[in-house]
Amino acid sequence: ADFDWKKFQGKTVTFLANNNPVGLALLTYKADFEKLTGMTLKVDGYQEQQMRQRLVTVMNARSDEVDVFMTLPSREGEQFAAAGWYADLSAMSKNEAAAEYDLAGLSQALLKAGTFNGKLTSMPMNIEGPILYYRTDILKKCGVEKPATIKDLEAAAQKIKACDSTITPFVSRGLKPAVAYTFSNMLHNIGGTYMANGKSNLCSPKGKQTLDTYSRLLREYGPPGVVNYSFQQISALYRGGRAAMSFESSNELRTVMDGGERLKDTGLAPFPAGEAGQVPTAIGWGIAVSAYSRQPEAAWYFVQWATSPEIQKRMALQGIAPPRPAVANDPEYRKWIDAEPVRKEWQAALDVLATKGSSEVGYPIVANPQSREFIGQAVQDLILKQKTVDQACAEADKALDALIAQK
Amino acid sequence: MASISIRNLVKRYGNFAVIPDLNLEIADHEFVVFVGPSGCGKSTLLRIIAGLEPITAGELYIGDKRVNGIPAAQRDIAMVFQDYALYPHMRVYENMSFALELRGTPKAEIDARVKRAAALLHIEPYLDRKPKELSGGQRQRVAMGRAIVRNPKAFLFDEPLSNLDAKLRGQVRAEIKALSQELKTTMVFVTHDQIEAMTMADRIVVLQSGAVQQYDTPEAVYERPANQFVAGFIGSPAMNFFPVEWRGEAVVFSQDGARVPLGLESCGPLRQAGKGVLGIRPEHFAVAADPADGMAVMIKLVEPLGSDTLIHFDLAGASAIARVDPSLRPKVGDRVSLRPQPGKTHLFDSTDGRVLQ
Amino acid sequence: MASISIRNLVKRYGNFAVIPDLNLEIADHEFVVFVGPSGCGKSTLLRIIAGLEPITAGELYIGDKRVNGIPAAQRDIAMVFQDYALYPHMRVYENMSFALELRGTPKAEIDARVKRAAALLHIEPYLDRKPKELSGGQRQRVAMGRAIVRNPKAFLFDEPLSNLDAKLRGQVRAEIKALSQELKTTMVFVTHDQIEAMTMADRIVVLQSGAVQQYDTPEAVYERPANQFVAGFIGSPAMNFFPVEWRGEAVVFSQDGARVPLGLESCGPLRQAGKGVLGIRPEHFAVAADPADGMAVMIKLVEPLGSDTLIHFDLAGASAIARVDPSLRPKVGDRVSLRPQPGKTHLFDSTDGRVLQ
Amino acid sequence: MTDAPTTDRWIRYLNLLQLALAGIIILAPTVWMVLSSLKPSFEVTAYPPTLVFTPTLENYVQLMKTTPFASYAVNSLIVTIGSTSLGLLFGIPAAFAVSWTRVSWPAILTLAARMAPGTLFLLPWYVMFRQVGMIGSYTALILSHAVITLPIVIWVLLPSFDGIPRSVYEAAQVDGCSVTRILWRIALPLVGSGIAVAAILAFVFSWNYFLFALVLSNGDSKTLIAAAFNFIGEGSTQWGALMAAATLIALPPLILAALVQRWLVSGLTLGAVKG
Amino acid sequence: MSDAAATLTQDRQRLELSALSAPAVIFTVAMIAFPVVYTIWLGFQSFSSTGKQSFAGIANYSKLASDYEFWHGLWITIALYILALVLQLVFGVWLALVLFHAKRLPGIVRSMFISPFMMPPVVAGMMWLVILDPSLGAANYILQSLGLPPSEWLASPTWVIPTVALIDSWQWTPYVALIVLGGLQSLPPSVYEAAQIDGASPFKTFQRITLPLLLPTIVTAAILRSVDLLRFFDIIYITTQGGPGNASNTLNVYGFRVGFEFFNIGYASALMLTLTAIVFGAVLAFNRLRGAVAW
Ligand SMILES: Nc1ncnc2c1ncn2[C@@H]1O[C@H](COP(=O)(O)OP(=O)(O)OP(=O)(O)O)[C@@H](O)[C@H]1O
Ligand SMILES: Nc1ncnc2c1ncn2[C@@H]1O[C@H](COP(=O)(O)OP(=O)(O)OP(=O)(O)O)[C@@H](O)[C@H]1O
Ligand SMILES: [Mg+2]
Ligand SMILES: [Mg+2]
Repeated sequence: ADFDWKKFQGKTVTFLANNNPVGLALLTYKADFEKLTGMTLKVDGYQEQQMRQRLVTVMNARSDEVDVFMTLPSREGEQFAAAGWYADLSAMSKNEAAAEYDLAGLSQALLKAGTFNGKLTSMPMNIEGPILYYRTDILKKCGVEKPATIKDLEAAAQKIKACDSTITPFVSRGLKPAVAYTFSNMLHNIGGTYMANGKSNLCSPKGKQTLDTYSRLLREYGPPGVVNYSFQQISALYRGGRAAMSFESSNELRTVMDGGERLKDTGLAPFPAGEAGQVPTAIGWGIAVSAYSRQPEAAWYFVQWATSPEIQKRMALQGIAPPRPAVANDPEYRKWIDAEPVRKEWQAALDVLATKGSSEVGYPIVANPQSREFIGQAVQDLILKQKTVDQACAEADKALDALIAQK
Repeated sequence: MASISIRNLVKRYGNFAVIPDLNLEIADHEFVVFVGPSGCGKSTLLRIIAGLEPITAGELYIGDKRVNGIPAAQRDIAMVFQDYALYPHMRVYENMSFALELRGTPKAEIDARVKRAAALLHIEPYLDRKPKELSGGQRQRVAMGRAIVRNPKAFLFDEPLSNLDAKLRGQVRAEIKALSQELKTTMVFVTHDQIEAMTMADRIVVLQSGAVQQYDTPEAVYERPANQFVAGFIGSPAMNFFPVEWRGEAVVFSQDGARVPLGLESCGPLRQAGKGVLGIRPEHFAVAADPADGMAVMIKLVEPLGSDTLIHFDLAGASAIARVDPSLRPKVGDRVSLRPQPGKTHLFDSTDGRVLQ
Repeated sequence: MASISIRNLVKRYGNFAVIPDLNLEIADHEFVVFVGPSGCGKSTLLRIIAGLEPITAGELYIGDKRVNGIPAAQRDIAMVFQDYALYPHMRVYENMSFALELRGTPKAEIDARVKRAAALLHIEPYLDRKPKELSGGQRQRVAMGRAIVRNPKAFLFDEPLSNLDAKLRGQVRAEIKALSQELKTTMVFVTHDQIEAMTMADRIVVLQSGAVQQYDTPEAVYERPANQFVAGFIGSPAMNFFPVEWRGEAVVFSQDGARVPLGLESCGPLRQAGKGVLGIRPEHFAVAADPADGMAVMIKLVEPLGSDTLIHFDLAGASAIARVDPSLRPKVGDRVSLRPQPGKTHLFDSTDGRVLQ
Repeated sequence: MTDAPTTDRWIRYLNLLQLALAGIIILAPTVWMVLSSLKPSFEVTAYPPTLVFTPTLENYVQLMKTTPFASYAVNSLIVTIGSTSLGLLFGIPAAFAVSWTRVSWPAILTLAARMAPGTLFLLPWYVMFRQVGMIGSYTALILSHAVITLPIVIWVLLPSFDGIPRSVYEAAQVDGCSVTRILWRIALPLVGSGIAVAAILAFVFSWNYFLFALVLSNGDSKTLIAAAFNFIGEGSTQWGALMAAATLIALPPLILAALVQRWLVSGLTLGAVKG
Repeated sequence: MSDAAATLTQDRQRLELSALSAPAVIFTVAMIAFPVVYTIWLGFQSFSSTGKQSFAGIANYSKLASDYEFWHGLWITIALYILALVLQLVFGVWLALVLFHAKRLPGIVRSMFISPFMMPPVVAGMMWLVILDPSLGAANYILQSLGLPPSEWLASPTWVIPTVALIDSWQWTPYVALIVLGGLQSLPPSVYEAAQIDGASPFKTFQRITLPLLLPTIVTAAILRSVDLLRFFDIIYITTQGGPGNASNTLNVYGFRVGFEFFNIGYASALMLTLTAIVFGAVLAFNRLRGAVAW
């Protein structure tokens, strides 16, 4: 009622942005924000690793230079929260929100993923997760159905390999720190968990099964050098028409469709089910207020503007999957989706992510980023056949247990 | 062990022709000394023979072989550079042994030769030093040593002794001469030292502005200079010159008409030419016992050299020098009566300096 | 315009004492020449005076000022380096004008001085060249020019004329002498040329192994050498030495006991010492008209120098040289009878070389 | 006109051959980079690699449109020229003094800053410059980059100064030059090629260094190279734009190298000294 | 004796010389004193996962000793260092000679020859990543069209270090060449004439004259490259991030990740300081060598 967008007129908010599509899409509306609030938005945009470097520096120096920053709660949330770098948004999101903000309309799973120790630390900006990109034409040519289970996937890969030796049947992430993103999806589908009883659980049967399957798929059906593959190589390979199936982030859609060659022969789906069905990985970028900001309220104004339904709808039209189910039903957005068949499949997959998704990527511990290393290490060791599954998981478990014990 | 033959050689730097057109034949085993004023092209000529400087035009033969296109490394020539050009990173020993090593000479022989050269040049104590730790003369001797350890087709020496004291220079000079006779190697030697030129050369090449003025034995060059330039250049102190004329059946100084006390036997050419330039070396003045017999001059300056004494005086409007016996004990202001020694005078054309005879 | 005073100077390189302990007083306006064998420390001494080389121990005064700690730039001294040390990137003109420019001399005056020096050294045509485009002698003259354009407290010249031909050297030598008299500047000059040393010096310093052997006027050094080293070093060809003894009221060669035809007046010291070394300069042999009057020798080698002729022969087991008149026309194998000119012989202690008198 | 020695000719051919070989190895990737910048983005990673394609300036256009490329370039120029100049200003005298005295600790000290991983400086410098309110200023960037350029200048110049014959310095001393004067009037002109090399290297290092700009600059003073990272990122590696940016970024150092190349070929012109 | 010499040397001149190096020294000290002290202090801190900071004594350093990744990283670092350094010095000298003799090469072309290191390292890394991609890259395409077997390049644990060394050498050989070229320019020309006269073949001239005279310059280049190579980072970070496995996890990459990806600033500081000490050691050793090869 008494909410006033111009309350902090004249103030300057500094935003440490990630120059990824999410951040870039948001910033196209920078002028609107300034007009709306009368504030100045100072944007400092960097590529992900650099942004993190700057953030770590600024935060370690307890500097008030950054008011708002983008963050990936699934990765660094625990750690930043523990370090006290996030301001608590719980109160402000309730009391200082515009009427149209619709806090409840945001994906509850993502909100939960951004909540640590009862504190809401960031507001979700998008939703994303790894999905399966596959070539309808090749599948057809080789007489393969769209795989419904992980077993199907492997069988399909085998058939494709036999039917067309020039094509890479399946590709996904093999680069050590990147593996966890796709690996987690498979683990959850198979029904495994990272931890059980406070211990690392990779050597559980399901854990081993996942390690084995994931690495075997890449080793047998993946491209040479897959251990260095991350999104760049995967997308390039697939876009170039050299891969039949690619398990990559939903965000890569635009890259993959670049040039238009894949527009007509690509199908999209969540990763095939395992014993536990489909538990896709669904994460999102969040936008947080720095604990050291001297003007958290003004910062919050920007945060709420950035995650408001209006802005998220507009961003959605740029291909940023909205973390608000409501937006997904917006007519304008639907029109955009309907313009291309792949977009429909894409949205359908994202819908699955939004409803069934888990935001667990790597271990749910403070040292999550480091835990991803050990997962990646185990997978790589197996791809390169340097260890047996038992050895690899045991080693990873040992290291991870030590990491878990670090409190 | 090779003759050197230079035919119609031209060398230009930009527009400046250092050597306009030069022909020279140096016989096998010959010891030839180049002399000439500073900047006349001696080093350039040596460097051309060595193959370090490209030729603008002309031909160069070493032995029977035309070497125009052959790089220095393949001409098998040893050279002492005017600026030494020692290898700064090598010790003296290595500086000297390098060329032999390159030729695969056995270690023992290298050692023997280096030691011998070092002894000859008195640089044994410095064999372990780097060039920058040597005095100027020591460096020059190393440069010399570097050449003489070798046994090349020809040696080229560019003022190799200029920084040595007289005694050492005398010794080394004698050694080089001995070496040339022992090895029977063609030698080309540049020097500014008259004594070196006179004592070492089989033949002397007198150069001026890149042109050969005279190419003859030391005696001939001294006693029968081909022109006024050579006459003035060879001999120290230099020959005195006086413009003279043939007037009334006698030789007189053009300047003041005074008679020159000359035996008529040496006046033939002048009689024909009418006038010319008379050259008398300082050592060819005799002090006339009878004052009437000579030309009376007043001593302007006395330079005692120990073995001789130089007296400076004015004669016929020109400044002149005579070398006299120190026992004369001449003093500035003294008057003496001088006369040219008979048969020791020279006559040159007054326009082109050619010798008149 | 300053005296130079060196007291108990020591200079070592590592363990090697180039100058063990040296004292030297050079008076204001004096022209002093350093001579000595190659490597005896002449350049080092000059560099120490200039302030380029640190002193190991001792004191150095220029004028009344102790300059031990003063850098070269503030000593106001001009120096010609043995290795020229021209500024490679500057033209000849700039090389010469640089020091004046640093002192803020007006442009017009700089120009005048440079032009004058260039004329004097015959390098006007090269003023626009870079050093690498010059011949050795030309470079040396530029180095010389760089010093003489200045008007410093003292000039230091390190063999500045070694690469010039005799004629040019004679001219430049005279000019330097004139300059020193005109500017009344203290001059220290290193040379290997006897004539330069004799003609230019007020006093000569004879150095050996960093120690002063004699410090006196040229005549004194030539006529009354302080020891055998000086006697052998000064004079060219060098003095001949023969070990002699006083035996039976006569001087005889130690080697063969033959009598030396010497006037007894010069034998006093020998009588006391019993034996010694007899020194006779080549120019102090006279050809005896009466063979019985002299020592008969056989000519081994003849070196005609033009003005004189050198004859080499063996005497009392030693190789010796005499300078004779060319008119004698000696030939190898000829026998001549020689005798020392009376009063021109020297006697030295046979152990330490000190002169005996 | 002159007969070139025959073996010389062979050596020349051999040299030419080596030159061509080196050229291909060195330049191929660079050429590839430039070509890539002219390809449509997706074609960069096409397989097999395309050699024939219709060149497009689209990447450059996009670059200019999406980033304030020109103002980043100006930032970079200011920082680079500033730090290179500072490096030369401090480095030349220091290198000269070290070469003269043969006391090398100052040279090693300046290198100390290069021995530590750059990341080690991020936090402390951030704290330090924040204390004096210089975050985001050109000064902070220039100073931090000078820490990189300074040792390069010093170390590259050391051998050049060492190559000058001592006696030339001595002649200058006798002529009345103070040490400083000798540096400017004698030594400096003689190490022209060394200075050219040092300047190029310092420029390139400063130009391409992004780490310090990361924390010491802000949005307004960000350098070109830091901005270039923006084309790499999950979901959006814009190859074409990246290559276009890279091509443009490599241009100023290249231009500089071309400008000073005259000094690159002319070394010490000795012939002043014997021995 | 030598102290006597020292006291008697020209004091004024010494002062002036000190004044010449003073700006560089003061500037450097001002810039690095605080960071060094601060980092040393950080190295003694422990950052618990909860972000609380406490004094840890030498815990971070004792952890180093038992940290397999550290020792492995050290080994990788040194292996890569030696391999790359040798490659770059050898080819750098070669390239410098080729360029030196190509006197008539137009300036622009000459500048192009030294262009690789002008390319931002990150871009170079990205570029090589694409070129060397085992299935997409031009490198294998060319190999295969020449009938040669393809390679896994950066994806092979055995080949990743040589490949990274190659990439780095591609980029930095011209840099070494440039430095060496500077050195070549300042060699006394007369020495070459003497060598010709002595009959040295071009090869011998190189071996016995050029190389020894260039050694001080080469050592300088080695010093400059050492400080970069021992801190090897950019290319690995762009291409393999330390992988495959930890086959290319150099100390600097490891330290960086500990600090900025795993956010353990204390341990990262200890790692970085250790690395700094190693670099310092290498520089000191080379500096000794520089003194030994001076002529
Ligand atoms: N840096 C050095 N290290 C060791 N010894 C040296 C060094 N410099 C010179 N010397 C030695 O010091 C002695 C004196 O050298 P100096 O240059 O003064 O001789 P010099 O009398 O000028 O000789 P020259 O007439 O040959 O030029 C020489 O024996 C030389 O070898
Ligand atoms: N690179 C060059 N460019 C132009 N002129 C040159 C060059 N090198 C030498 N000269 C000139 O060529 C002439 C001959 O030089 P050269 O060195 O042969 O003389 P020189 O007879 O050896 O003299 P010196 O007795 O002084 O050593 C000199 O006048 C010199 O100035
Ligand atoms: Mg010459
Ligand atoms: Mg000397």
